[in-house]
Amino acid sequence: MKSILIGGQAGQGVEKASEIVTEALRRIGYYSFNYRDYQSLIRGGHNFNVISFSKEKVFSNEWEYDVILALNDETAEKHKSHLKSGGIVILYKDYPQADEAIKELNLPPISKNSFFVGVLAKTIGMKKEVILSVVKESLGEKQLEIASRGYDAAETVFSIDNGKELNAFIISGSQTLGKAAIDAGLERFIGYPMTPATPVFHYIAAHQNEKLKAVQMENEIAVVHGVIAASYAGKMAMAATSSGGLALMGEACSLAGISETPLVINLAQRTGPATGLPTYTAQADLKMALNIGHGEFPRIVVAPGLPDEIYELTQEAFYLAYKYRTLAIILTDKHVAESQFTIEEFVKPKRKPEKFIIKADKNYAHYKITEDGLSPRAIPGEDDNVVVKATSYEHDEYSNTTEDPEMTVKMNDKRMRKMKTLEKEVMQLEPVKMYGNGSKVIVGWGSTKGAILDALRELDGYSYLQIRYLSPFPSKVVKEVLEKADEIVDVENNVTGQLADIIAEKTGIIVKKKVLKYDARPFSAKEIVEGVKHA
Amino acid sequence: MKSILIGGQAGQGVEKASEIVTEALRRIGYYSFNYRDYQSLIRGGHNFNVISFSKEKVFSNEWEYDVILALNDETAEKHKSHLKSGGIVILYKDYPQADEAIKELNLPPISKNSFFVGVLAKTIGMKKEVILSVVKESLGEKQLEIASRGYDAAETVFSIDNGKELNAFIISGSQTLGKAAIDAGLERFIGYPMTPATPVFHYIAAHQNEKLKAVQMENEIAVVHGVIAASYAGKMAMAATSSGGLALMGEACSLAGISETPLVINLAQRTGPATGLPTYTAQADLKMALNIGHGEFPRIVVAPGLPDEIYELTQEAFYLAYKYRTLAIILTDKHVAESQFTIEEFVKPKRKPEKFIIKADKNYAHYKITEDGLSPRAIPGEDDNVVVKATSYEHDEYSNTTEDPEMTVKMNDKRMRKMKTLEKEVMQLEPVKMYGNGSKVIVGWGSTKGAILDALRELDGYSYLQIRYLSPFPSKVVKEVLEKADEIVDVENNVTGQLADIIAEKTGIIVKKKVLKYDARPFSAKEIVEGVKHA
Amino acid sequence: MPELTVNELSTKEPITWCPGCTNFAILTATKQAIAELVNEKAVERKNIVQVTGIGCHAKIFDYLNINGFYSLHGRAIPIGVGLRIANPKLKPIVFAGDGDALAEGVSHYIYACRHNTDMTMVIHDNQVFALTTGQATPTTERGFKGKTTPQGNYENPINPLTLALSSGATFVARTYALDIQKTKEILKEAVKHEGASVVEVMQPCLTFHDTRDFIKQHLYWVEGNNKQSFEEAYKIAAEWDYSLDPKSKIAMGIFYQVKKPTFAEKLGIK
Amino acid sequence: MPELTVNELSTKEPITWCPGCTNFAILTATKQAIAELVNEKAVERKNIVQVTGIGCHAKIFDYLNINGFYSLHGRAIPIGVGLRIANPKLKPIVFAGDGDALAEGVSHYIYACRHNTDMTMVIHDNQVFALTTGQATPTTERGFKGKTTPQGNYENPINPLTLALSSGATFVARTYALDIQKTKEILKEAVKHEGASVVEVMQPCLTFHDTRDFIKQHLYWVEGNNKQSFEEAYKIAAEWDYSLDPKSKIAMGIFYQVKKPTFAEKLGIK
Ligand SMILES: Cc1ncc(C[n+]2csc(CCOP(=O)(O)OP(=O)(O)O)c2C)c(N)n1
Ligand SMILES: Cc1ncc(C[n+]2csc(CCOP(=O)(O)OP(=O)(O)O)c2C)c(N)n1
Ligand code: SF4
Ligand code: SF4
Ligand SMILES: [Mg+2]
Ligand SMILES: [Mg+2]
Repeated sequence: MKSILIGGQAGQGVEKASEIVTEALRRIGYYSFNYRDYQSLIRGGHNFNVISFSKEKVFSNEWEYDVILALNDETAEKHKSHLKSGGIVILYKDYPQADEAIKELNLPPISKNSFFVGVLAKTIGMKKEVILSVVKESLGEKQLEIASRGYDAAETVFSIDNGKELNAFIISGSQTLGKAAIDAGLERFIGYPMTPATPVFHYIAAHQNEKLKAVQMENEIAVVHGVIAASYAGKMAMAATSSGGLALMGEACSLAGISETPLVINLAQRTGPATGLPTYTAQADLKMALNIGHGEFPRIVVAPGLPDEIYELTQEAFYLAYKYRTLAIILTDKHVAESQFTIEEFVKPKRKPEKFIIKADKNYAHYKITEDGLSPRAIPGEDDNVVVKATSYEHDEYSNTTEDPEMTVKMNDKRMRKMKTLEKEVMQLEPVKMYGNGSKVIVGWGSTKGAILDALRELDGYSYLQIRYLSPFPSKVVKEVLEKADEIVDVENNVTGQLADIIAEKTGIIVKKKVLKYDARPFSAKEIVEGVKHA
Repeated sequence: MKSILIGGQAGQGVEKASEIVTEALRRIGYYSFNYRDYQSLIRGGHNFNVISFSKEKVFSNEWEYDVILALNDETAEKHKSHLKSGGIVILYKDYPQADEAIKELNLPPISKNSFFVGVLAKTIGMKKEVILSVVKESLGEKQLEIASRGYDAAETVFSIDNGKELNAFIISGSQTLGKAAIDAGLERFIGYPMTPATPVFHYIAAHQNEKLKAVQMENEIAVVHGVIAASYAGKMAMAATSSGGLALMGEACSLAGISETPLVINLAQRTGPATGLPTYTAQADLKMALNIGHGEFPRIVVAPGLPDEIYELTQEAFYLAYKYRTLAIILTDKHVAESQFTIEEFVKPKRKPEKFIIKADKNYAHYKITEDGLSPRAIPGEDDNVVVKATSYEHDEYSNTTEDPEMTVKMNDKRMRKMKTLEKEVMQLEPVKMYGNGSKVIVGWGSTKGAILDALRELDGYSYLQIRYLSPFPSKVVKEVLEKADEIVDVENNVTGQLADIIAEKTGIIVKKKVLKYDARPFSAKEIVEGVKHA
Repeated sequence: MPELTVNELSTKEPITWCPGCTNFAILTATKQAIAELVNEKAVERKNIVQVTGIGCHAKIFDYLNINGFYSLHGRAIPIGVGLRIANPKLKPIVFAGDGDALAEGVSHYIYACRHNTDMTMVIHDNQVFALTTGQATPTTERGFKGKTTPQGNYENPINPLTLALSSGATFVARTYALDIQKTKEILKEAVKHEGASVVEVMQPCLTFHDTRDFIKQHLYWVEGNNKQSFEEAYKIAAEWDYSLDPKSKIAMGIFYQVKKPTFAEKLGIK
Repeated sequence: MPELTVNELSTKEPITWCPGCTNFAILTATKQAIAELVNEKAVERKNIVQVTGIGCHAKIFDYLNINGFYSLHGRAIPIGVGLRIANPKLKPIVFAGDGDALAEGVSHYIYACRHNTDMTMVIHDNQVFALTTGQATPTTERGFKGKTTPQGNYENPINPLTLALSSGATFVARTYALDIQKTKEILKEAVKHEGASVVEVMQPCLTFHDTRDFIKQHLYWVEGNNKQSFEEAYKIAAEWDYSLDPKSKIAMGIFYQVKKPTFAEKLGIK
């Protein structure tokens, strides 16, 4: 695996440059992982991307680099101590030709980017036509000449293999989530901008059509009630928000629970508490997601670790939310949402989403008490003889308000039976995944998956248990696996080890070894390897 | 123990009647517990109170009655099957004299109440002058005659002992909480009405003076930020809300966490989810309280079980919130908040609340990194040379925004050290209480205490472990007690057994026997005795 | 199709308003309005969705036999907005309290008006938080002694109708609950109106804020007003300051009605 | 006491606004205003508390060496209100964005005005959510192509100043960020005003909504207006509809200023 860091100020096009390079790498047979590190500012400051690439799949980034492309001094200053031996720094200052070319070709300053993309390609030994074709496609004809000059100005240091194009594509977690929702049949996205959830909103807004609409509301509370209403009215709907945004939606989550209205929310975690580090990553809202909203009601919480799983689990979340008429949270974080991955193919969901709407008659009971706890759902606007009433109060089968103790018990029992049914169904999906077959077990959830998979190659004797469904929690299988383990190490991107707490709660197994990272940055594989060895 | 049920429509003065009776009972040497059952409506419907009284202390109510005072037919219908053998129903219809008296004396219809209070007193064998003196004090001279007529119209069925006045007073949980906050030095209460937290607001509003102000805001989000601001500005402040209200305050709780601003909230739980049964009780928000707000930060959660503890733990919560500059939640519920108790004396808090404000100088660092994690706190408005900055972003010691990974780790570590220090201090308070010395252990939290204590008398071989601090959680002592137990039974007023989950999380001990009640009503001692025996 | 009767719009649920509560009158007017609208084919029954907040007003949910969403306190309006985003055939009738719409949920009130969301917002204005036993709301007059303001409410009322107008509502009216006939007529017009319609119903609370006499004495029905004129509407709406001043003149009627693109139209939702 | 200098009001924190951002001008004007106010003994430095929301505007927190609370998005205003409830000696200066004050936090905006809370609300109106990279806010003109409205913003802007007036603000002004002198003067008046003062600063965002030329061309400074007249103020405030219509006239200056009891006075807090 090789690693390239591209850094500069916000507004210098660092992100774009990294995208061009990863696409060019794909065309010569390399998988890449593209990590994006940016600050909460629009111009200036210090942003960078780290591209790790290899002929094998790569899911995470290193913090050590073969090449540092420094579009400003700060980048070189900050990162040069992380150069691998034999690595090199491409410093903007060493190429006065860039500015000359801009002047000569009468291009905007941001075109410096194209020049250095050329320099970089030559440095790593990529063929000129490959990089130029990507530059052309993504920046246009006008940037060809300057990229070409950059290429010519540089010397080749590494000689990567210019092999066969991969039959794959490059995509971020957020784009995948947007795509998954659309493929699930999404009809209404309702949102309010919040990093790092906004890219999902942007993606869906860009894909609107007759059937799919994206609407911005005045705040998160309006958003979540809009989604609940749209869903009650028969549309497939969702919201995407970040940590603080979900914290505002608690009361409405509870409303979805008792009114038995499907509610799908993507929670893209970021570093808290409160505003925290708004453009950085963390896995610190697991327990919030599991406990948001007052009172007790069934909920689905899935935590995909990589884009292929985002595709799969997002669709399963829609399926389950609509079938079980309750809250489903798709837990992602800045890391998996904003990183880009080379993907060959998406994993098909184990259930095809569906709205589960029935044609009802006059005797329709919105909260029919059934053995499995599921009440078939009709929607308003279909039939003059059918009345569809949803309610935030405790109620009888026909949605009438009740304060009766027996009815209260019955409805609670019904909702809890629903949770049991849901649990059974989830156990038939793939609530956990196992990788490797070492007798020592690394346990984790969500976006740490990439670095753990990459680390696993170097961790003899370890296997990896990934928990994909946090609710309903696959207690039985987790317990089985962990009870047999010679050692258990919990890996999380947070301060307190929230998954370890949940495991203890659900299985009684206290995981003592924890590798926790909470500097607002994701793990590298190396950090995991070392963490696990010294845990 | 004897039990009296007084029932009628909302607006008939049932609650008032019950208060007069309990006060009269106190005057002749009886402790009482007065349970209030009311619906979410203002007039009509069916409200009732249950008074359980005894020469020994009594902390809960039965669901079986010696006397039913039925001010309407529904009361008799609904409850007469719960009459104890030898019990009697006083039915309004059997006393046409009541209406006659009202006409004759030219009194408002609600005065019927006074008549039947007289009837009731006579029926149970209370001396006339006792009941009349209380009627006079609480309803005024005008009601004396009609109460007297009621007394004379009835026959004595029970002969209670007209003994010596108890040196005690009658108070509800809400009143106690308001009083405790004021005794703690409360200066600003900020609120928005929500059952069952509103009585605390009403109590404090009625006790305003130069230094203590109660202010109503436009919604709960404004409320909680108002409290945070007032506290930052140096005042001792609080909010009181109910389940759904707290669910709206999550983001702000997280703000208190990172900005290290004291924030005291009384969460008076009610039956959810969502609107649920708004005037009924539940213990279903424990996990919400423990996990509210995004990100990870220290928090205090206390759960008093009876008014004496409300007095004690409310003050400790203020002390700890202000000392540790973080969120403190005082968990009560409709049951303990709205029931009335005969109390002899309040338990003094183990710490006297204090604001922990320092005089700072020019070099003041609002987030000073210290060994114990506590940063001394100055307030704005004291000194032209001192700048006091609080922030929702991650920050350095001087409140400047940071995105630096090392500073992020330092600040997280500091906050977690603060949690450890807090934990040590809490362990020196009384985070748990043990009652009885049976080798089998009933474990519980909050308002179930009353019924459990009453049940304990009949549960040979059982002791009761009450967990009063849910955060920081007294893991060590809980583990010690439970590991030694021959049997563990978890008693909770909720559907899922939330405390059992927390115990598993913190100790690894899976409590399998649970006695759960979720019909929106509190436990009686008898239900606990039976539940525990059959668990 | 047979005529829809008021009876079919009723339910068997016991009504838990205080005896004589003015909400009974609103219930009656609403049932009549819906029956007539359906029978006149102005709207299909299946498309009407009542949405309620939490409070005394909201209990209407149990008494009206039509589709509905019993939402949270303050959140009736955003549910109504969501319904229109989902399916513009639906005709939400939102029943909200003064506390509901103007305190907890005021942001939604403003934005529903701004977007000209095609729905009817019926504000049961009893100038009090009734179901929580009598605290001051944004429309309560200064001096009112509620349990949270024992020394008297210190604030002047806000005017829900000028707020609606400023925010962009295209139909603004006020009526008196106890005038069932007029209330019914106004509700019908409001539902027929395509756009955000606000109907403030003065709805004295017998228990905590009984202004029946005051309102009856001071109300008058606006006639011949130019409903297209924002200025005129604003002036009429602003005439009464929600105080109990004996000189008050309380205008009732439809103050404003103009046609503008609705939210769904602007969003291109069909 | 020695004079307070602008320098002492500065911090050493690196400024992370885009080069040339109009927020720099607001920062300068604010420092000057504060220094002068303190030196003129109109206010004590220790009593000034800046409160900020979240957004580009809010970064001013790190650059101003005075007391402050860096609050949440939308929650600068309720923190300001809380400060006044706590201690009426404190003089909150709230820096809020258009998204901040008018979308997420609009309920607080309205109620801070209604209560006539004695504090200054500076609205950095760049007509865009800037820090989240360019989505439409309530004041964005129709047709604006942001990433959440790729087909163009479908909504007409709301007017923050008429909203403030209708809600009860007693000091209402608009200024242009790049006129530092005028902005400073207006800020000083606003801070000296006892009651809820709203100062809308037109603050073009160079990156996502660069209306510098437009605003410069269309602004004019109101003079000789009757600041006691609500109607006149309303009219002046309403003149511009926040569109980019070439016929726009953008009034700047103090539109309204009257003395009424403040929130703390009404609450009896001293
Ligand atoms: C989030 C939240 N806050 C507070 C409440 C408590 N609450 C229930 S009804 C009500 C008052 C309703 O007043 P209004 O909307 O005027 O209705 P009314 O009872 O007067 O008809 C309040 C504050 C609640 N249910 N939810
Ligand atoms: C509850 C919440 N929702 C959303 C966000 C994301 N957010 C941060 S800044 C911002 C936009 C700010 O816009 P504005 O207030 O106009 O400030 P500007 O950046 O334009 O100065 C948003 C939506 C947030 N931080 N918190
Ligand atoms: S409290 Fe008032 S509004 Fe509520 S039902 Fe009674 S009279 Fe009607
Ligand atoms: S994005 Fe706009 S408002 Fe933000 S710093 Fe840049 S120019 Fe200023
Ligand atoms: Mg009301
Ligand atoms: Mg803005």
